[in-house]
Amino acid sequence: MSTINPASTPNALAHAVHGEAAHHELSFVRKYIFSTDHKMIGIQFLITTLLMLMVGGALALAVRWQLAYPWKTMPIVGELLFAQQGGQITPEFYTMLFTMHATVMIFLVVIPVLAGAYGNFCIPLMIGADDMAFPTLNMLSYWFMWPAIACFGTSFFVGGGPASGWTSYPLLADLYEAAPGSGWAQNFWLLGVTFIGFSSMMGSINYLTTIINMRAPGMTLFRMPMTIWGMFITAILQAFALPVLTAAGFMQVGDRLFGTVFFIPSGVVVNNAAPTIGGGQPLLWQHLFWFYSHPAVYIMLLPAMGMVSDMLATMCRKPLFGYKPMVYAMAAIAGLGFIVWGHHMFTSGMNPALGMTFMISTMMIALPSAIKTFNWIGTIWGGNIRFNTVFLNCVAFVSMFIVGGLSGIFMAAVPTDIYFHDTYFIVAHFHYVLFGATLFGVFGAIVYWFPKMFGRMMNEKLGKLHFVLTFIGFNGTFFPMHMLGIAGMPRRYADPYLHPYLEHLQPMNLIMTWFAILMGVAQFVLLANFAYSMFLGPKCGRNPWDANSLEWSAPSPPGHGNFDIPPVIYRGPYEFSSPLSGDKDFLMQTEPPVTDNVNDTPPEPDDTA
Amino acid sequence: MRVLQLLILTLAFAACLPGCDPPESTFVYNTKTEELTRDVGSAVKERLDGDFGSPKNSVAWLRMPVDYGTFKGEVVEVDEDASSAYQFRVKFGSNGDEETDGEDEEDGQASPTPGEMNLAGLAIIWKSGDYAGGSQIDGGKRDGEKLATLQVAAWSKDEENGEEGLLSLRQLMDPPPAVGDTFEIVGHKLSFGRQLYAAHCQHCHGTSGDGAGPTAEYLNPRPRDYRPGKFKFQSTLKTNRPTDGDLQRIIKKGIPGTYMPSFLLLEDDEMDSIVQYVKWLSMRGEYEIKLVTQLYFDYEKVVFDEAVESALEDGLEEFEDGTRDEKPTKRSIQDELIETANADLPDIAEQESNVLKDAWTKENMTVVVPLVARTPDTAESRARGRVLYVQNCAACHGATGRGDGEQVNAYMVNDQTREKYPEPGLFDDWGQSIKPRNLTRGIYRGGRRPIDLFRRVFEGINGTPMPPFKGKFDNDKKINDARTWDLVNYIYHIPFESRGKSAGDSATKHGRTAASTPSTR
Amino acid sequence: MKHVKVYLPIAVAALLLAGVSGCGGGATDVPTITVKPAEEAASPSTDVTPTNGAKTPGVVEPPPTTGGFGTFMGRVVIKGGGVESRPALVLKGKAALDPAVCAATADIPDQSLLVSADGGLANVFVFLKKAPKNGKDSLGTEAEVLLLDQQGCIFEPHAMVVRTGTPITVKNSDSKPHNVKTKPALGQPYDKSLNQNQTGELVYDRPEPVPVGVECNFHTWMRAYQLPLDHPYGVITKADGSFEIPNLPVGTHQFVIWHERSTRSLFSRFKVKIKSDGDVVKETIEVEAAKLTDVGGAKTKTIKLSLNR
Amino acid sequence: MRYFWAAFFMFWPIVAIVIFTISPAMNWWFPGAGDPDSLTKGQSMTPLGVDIDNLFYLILIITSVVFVLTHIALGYVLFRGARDEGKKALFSHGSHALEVMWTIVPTGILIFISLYQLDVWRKFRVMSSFPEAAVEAPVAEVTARQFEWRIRYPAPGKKLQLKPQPDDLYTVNDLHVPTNRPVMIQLRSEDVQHSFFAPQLRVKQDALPGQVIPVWFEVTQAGHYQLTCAELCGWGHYKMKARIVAEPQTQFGKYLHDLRNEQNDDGVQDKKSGDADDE
Repeated sequence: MSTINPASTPNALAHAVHGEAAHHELSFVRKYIFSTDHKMIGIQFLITTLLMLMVGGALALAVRWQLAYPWKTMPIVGELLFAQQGGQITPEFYTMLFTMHATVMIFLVVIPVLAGAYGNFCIPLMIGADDMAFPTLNMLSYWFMWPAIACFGTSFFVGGGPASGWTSYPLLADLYEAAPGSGWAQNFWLLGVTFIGFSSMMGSINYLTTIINMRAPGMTLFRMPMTIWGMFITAILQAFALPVLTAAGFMQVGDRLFGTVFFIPSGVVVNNAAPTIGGGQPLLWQHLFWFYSHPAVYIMLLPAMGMVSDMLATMCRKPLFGYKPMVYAMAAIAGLGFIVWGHHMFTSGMNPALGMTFMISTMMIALPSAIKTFNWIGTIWGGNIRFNTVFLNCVAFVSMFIVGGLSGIFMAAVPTDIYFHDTYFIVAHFHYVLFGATLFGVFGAIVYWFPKMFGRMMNEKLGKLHFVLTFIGFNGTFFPMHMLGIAGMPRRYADPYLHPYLEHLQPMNLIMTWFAILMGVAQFVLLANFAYSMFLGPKCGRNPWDANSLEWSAPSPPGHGNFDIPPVIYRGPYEFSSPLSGDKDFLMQTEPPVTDNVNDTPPEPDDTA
Repeated sequence: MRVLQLLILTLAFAACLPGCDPPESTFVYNTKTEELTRDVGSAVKERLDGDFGSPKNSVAWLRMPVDYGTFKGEVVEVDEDASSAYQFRVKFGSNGDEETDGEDEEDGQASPTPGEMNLAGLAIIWKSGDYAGGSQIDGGKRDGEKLATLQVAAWSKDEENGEEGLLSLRQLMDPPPAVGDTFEIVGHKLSFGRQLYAAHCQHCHGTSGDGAGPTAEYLNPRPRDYRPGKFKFQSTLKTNRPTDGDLQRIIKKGIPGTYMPSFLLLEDDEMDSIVQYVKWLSMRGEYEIKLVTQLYFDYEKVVFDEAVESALEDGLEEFEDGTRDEKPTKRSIQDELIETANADLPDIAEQESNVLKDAWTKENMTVVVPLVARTPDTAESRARGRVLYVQNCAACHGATGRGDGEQVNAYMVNDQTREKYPEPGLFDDWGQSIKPRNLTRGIYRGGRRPIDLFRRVFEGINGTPMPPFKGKFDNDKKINDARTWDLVNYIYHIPFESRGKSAGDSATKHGRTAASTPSTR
Repeated sequence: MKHVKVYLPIAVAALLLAGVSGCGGGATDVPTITVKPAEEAASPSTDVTPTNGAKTPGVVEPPPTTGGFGTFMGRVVIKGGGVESRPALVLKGKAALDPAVCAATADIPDQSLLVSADGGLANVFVFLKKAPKNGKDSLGTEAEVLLLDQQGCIFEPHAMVVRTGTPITVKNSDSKPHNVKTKPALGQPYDKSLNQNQTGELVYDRPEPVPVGVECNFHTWMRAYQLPLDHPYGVITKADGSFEIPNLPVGTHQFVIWHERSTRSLFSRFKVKIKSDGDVVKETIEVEAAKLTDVGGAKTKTIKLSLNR
Repeated sequence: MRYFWAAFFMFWPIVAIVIFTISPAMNWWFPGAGDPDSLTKGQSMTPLGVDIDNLFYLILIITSVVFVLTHIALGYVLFRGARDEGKKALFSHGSHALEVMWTIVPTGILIFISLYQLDVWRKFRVMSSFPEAAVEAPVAEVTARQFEWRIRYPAPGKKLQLKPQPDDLYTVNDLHVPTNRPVMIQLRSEDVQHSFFAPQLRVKQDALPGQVIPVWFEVTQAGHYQLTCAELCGWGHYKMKARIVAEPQTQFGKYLHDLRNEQNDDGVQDKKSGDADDE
């Protein structure tokens, strides 16, 4: 267990000083349910997304089961739903499974856990604000997630469930007859995406306003921790990309319900329905969808990058290597992220000249990613590392991000993408980025900010156990997917072994499935640790990690209004092991300058050595 | 903490429990079987299970003309030391008086060998030796009465020695068979067919072939229900069953315009096994329907209850008259009536299974072959065909072939309820709404060869309102066939005819045709 | 931190793994096969040896040795008077198809319910399901020509009892094509398209438990009923509802009384007792009007046409 | 324990590299012609596919080097960090020189990869650079539908028309093409979006409803190749199993001829007398 900083002020004192917070006690409902406190909303987001993670994971396991034992009895699900078939699931059920797996994981886990949970919790604390700019809007952004969950949940039970993949490509998603049974389920799905869109939009407006306007004195832009930069850029991305998806969603709803033909060409006959009368273009959806969904990939990554930068610096007791290049790289990723959506459509039949343009821009996006990676390694270099759960998860993030990034180059190169498009290679790639990188970052962040959330530490041994099991399970599940991709196994096949050239891959899939089950089981460790530590973990002081950033100067957990002493910022967040810090190896942002050293004036923003 | 621990442990166990007892796939019984009074219904089910079994434990009823797949072999070595044997060395392929020198003999004389095939679960019948004659070994005892239920547990082929290898059985044979005893291993096609059916067909066509699998409700048209023994597209007479070749053709080519996909790339043995399994399922379904039809009239729940009431009254009268010894009770009357049903059932089963056997026997199928070759596709021929079309086909398929004839506005009578359907249009024997084919799209579900179209016209389409036109165009059979060819020529031409005209007249009438150029199937 | 907590999740993980692997795992779906011989062994599983006669068609019954023969005659009438007459199937000149031939001069009446002025119900099938013991086989085989004509888009006659193996000549007397289609529950179906004056031959190969519907696929309203029997004890009622079944051997008989407008038979076991030779049993069979209108009502299955929209 | 964790992170890239190295031997590699044990395993059967493979190997080498180097670097800093327990960490905010270096080098590599591959892309997709012979006479029209590939050939000796002709020949799930010459197919979709994916030929192109998309390839070796669908098209997506049969021109001609005879089968004429054409 890390040392508890003796310098931190005890909680009791904090309450006494910060009298405002104590002056009215809120009812249970106002405090824990319809709370407008950003911390409570963050915790609500976190717990909700962790539960959704289990749901999404269960769906993934069902998918994996089918790939390991095609058309064999599927435990629990198959037995309950398809008893007469001997527990054998059906292909359309499989389609629903992977569609909902992606939907839950993307819309209900990764995006909300980053922007929702940690964005909410960290932003005011790390920039020295007492709450978000619009607390009620903030509450709404959480509560708009529930209609979305309800819609997605309903779509399971309407007809055969949504069955067009999370990408919902027309015409499969557009015509009722094309994906028979998905009918109202697809409508509910679109509605759910719209609700999530509202939720994200509210969050992003709030974050932008808060970060721009509510920074504490001395918190210049270049003194903000990387987490805040990540959230800031993510919020910009969301604000600009989301309307496109929402619009596209409405267009699809229009096609489905109100007889518009945005995506429907003429004369298409599906399931013996009357030929369509149209004039629309299915590719339009892909353009609109990926115009959002490619930036969405960075929405799902940038905050994690920021958080990992902070955690790595703290655990290595070392300033972040190249703070400004990191910020610029992030901005570059976001900027380029808007002009690369076409790389999802190389084989879709769009103009080949566009393919070349998108290919070059996509290649270029590898550059800032590379810079970030090198900087993280540079950060660890020469550090005095604390090998705790947080650090391990962060290194896993870096390592997995390297794999995910490098495999992306294969897809960025159009000719190889011709082959790899929609094979398991891409599945491996985005799981390495979204799970390997983002979720390991999130697992680290859970442990890192847990003391600030609940005033207690998480169990270190359980944390390491969870990390090791997840890491092994993760790589065992997803690394072989590269091989599957090279062998040409297409995505979304309920039974790939029907094809002779894939028959020999079944044993491999079987092993992967068991790794996936291991990984699924490992998450129970996390839940157990979380639940246990929330109530019974050892109590901690204000700054258990000896970190620099602002939130650690607030009580754990912070009371209403966050800071008992209004913070003033004198330097950047990464002044670890500074020669000026004396015995300690950290120098908090709020700590006033040591006056007898002329060099320790409030630092210049320029900190590249 | 203890509570949490216990909770997690309990949850973990709960999660494991359903996994331990995987459900068996089962056949669904006909709704009419379920409508029988309970005892009779269960007697029928028992009969059915005895004759056909379940998907997991199938019965190869040798009476049915299904090729269940047979491997012949003989015992070459038995471990002398063992007083009993589960396993012994056998040799396949050289059985009885047959020579197996040529593998490529296709006349069925060469006995097939299992190779590396998994023989687990197949039945073994002894053809010579102590165990011959359909006797069965049950728990080490010989029982001359029952039929063989001995099953193979495993078969491992010797690497070096051709078709020799170790055969293990699930049951104990005591005493072990003698060297030189010959046997047959029966049912590999049934077993393989079942596995393939489960993977490829079951989710649409249903475990029992009732066309009501979980996917079925989303499909238009609905998947075929094999149970009545009716198949739409066959080369044989309408009243006949389809040949194996017909079923194969449908599986290979798929049915254009429907969700039945083409399974062209199935291996030959896979195809054969699936066809045999589908036939077997169809026989099981028809057998059930026929059994129930014979009993339904008297033993349907409502009818049966009424019958019991009236029989009770009569019985009481008789008792008062003195012609009956005991005072009848409702229970005893019920038992009496059910006893009659049970007494009848074996005979009905015997009769129906024989009818079924005859129906599916290849010799009883007549393939439709035109008497004259196809008339050259000339304008004159098409003009003659057009005349026939207008007279005979336009009522349903419409004057321009769009499937919009007057018939689609007429009401049909439901055969089951003898009442009009609530909606206009045509319905098939399965009670589903169907439309006359739109001939302008160039999609021919039963195949696009001239012979396919000829057969559709000549024999009609089984189970649908498409009637046979054989002998209708002329009393002279040859002339009739020639006229049929004229009609076929015209039908081929319909897609191009409608396109040739200015799109205006028909397009405005039907709204959506501008783009529906005959799409490529 | 107590060490025991660390082992808890490990135990859970191990349990879960063990649980799932032990059960679902490689569960194979390979069925077991049992062989049932083509001919059942000497004693089949049931110990009842079938003794009932007249099971298979064509079995000639021994001539009557005892008793004698009686007659069952009577009328089928509607209880409490008539029912409202059915509207015409096709109004004059309003036929959906071939109006020049069908209903050209008059409406096509609905023949499914024909009630005479005094309540007699026509076209009711009165028959024995199985031939009685000691019955006469010769009856009904007098050389009557059975003809099913199609005239003015109506089947004529509307109802008919026929012996198995006896051919019925089907004929089209109209100038438009017709076809004759049967879908018997047990026997071979029949389907033939006919031009004007073409004929065909319809033969039933098996007796049926209920009358078989005959239809024409061109004119969906056309319908007739035919009951194939392998014995002579079945008649249809005449226009006034009367019928007569002679030559019933002495004993108790259970008649089926069936009408097309009732989903089930009107009586499935109508008992008639012939006490001695020459006995004439006269019955007036009353049928509730309600029974004749219940057809279809609740049992009609609605076919869902569209999928979701 | 600190060293254990450092080693832990070094262990898995070694495993990864080992898996990648043994993959070709284990058949976890590109599908080739014929059975997996044949000499041609893993090789593309089209010249363009060979280009794609070469590009793949080039990128694989570059990324492997980067992967190995970054992980060695990661391992190095971890071990150093593990060793330096208790000491104060290095106080450094970064290095300009390093930043510039690791910006410029990857830029160069990435631009090289981008430009290097443009040619392959041009050959595959840009209509104007399609081989003329292929463009002039498309072999067949392939129409994807739920869930099969329907194929339309022109009658022997005729050219494929955009609209169906009365003498066109039809098959399903069985595309025959001549070897050793570029062939072009017209790709269509009847209902939803599908994707024409021939893994051994390294060809993939989405079929869009309402569009006709030309695809060309040249098969150098006769044989049977897989054809699958790579774009989710509904519940039966995985069922779209078809094959491409490449055969020498003469055999291909014979195939079309046989197909025409089968297509014109009227059940009467002897099928073997192949010249009895009605048309």
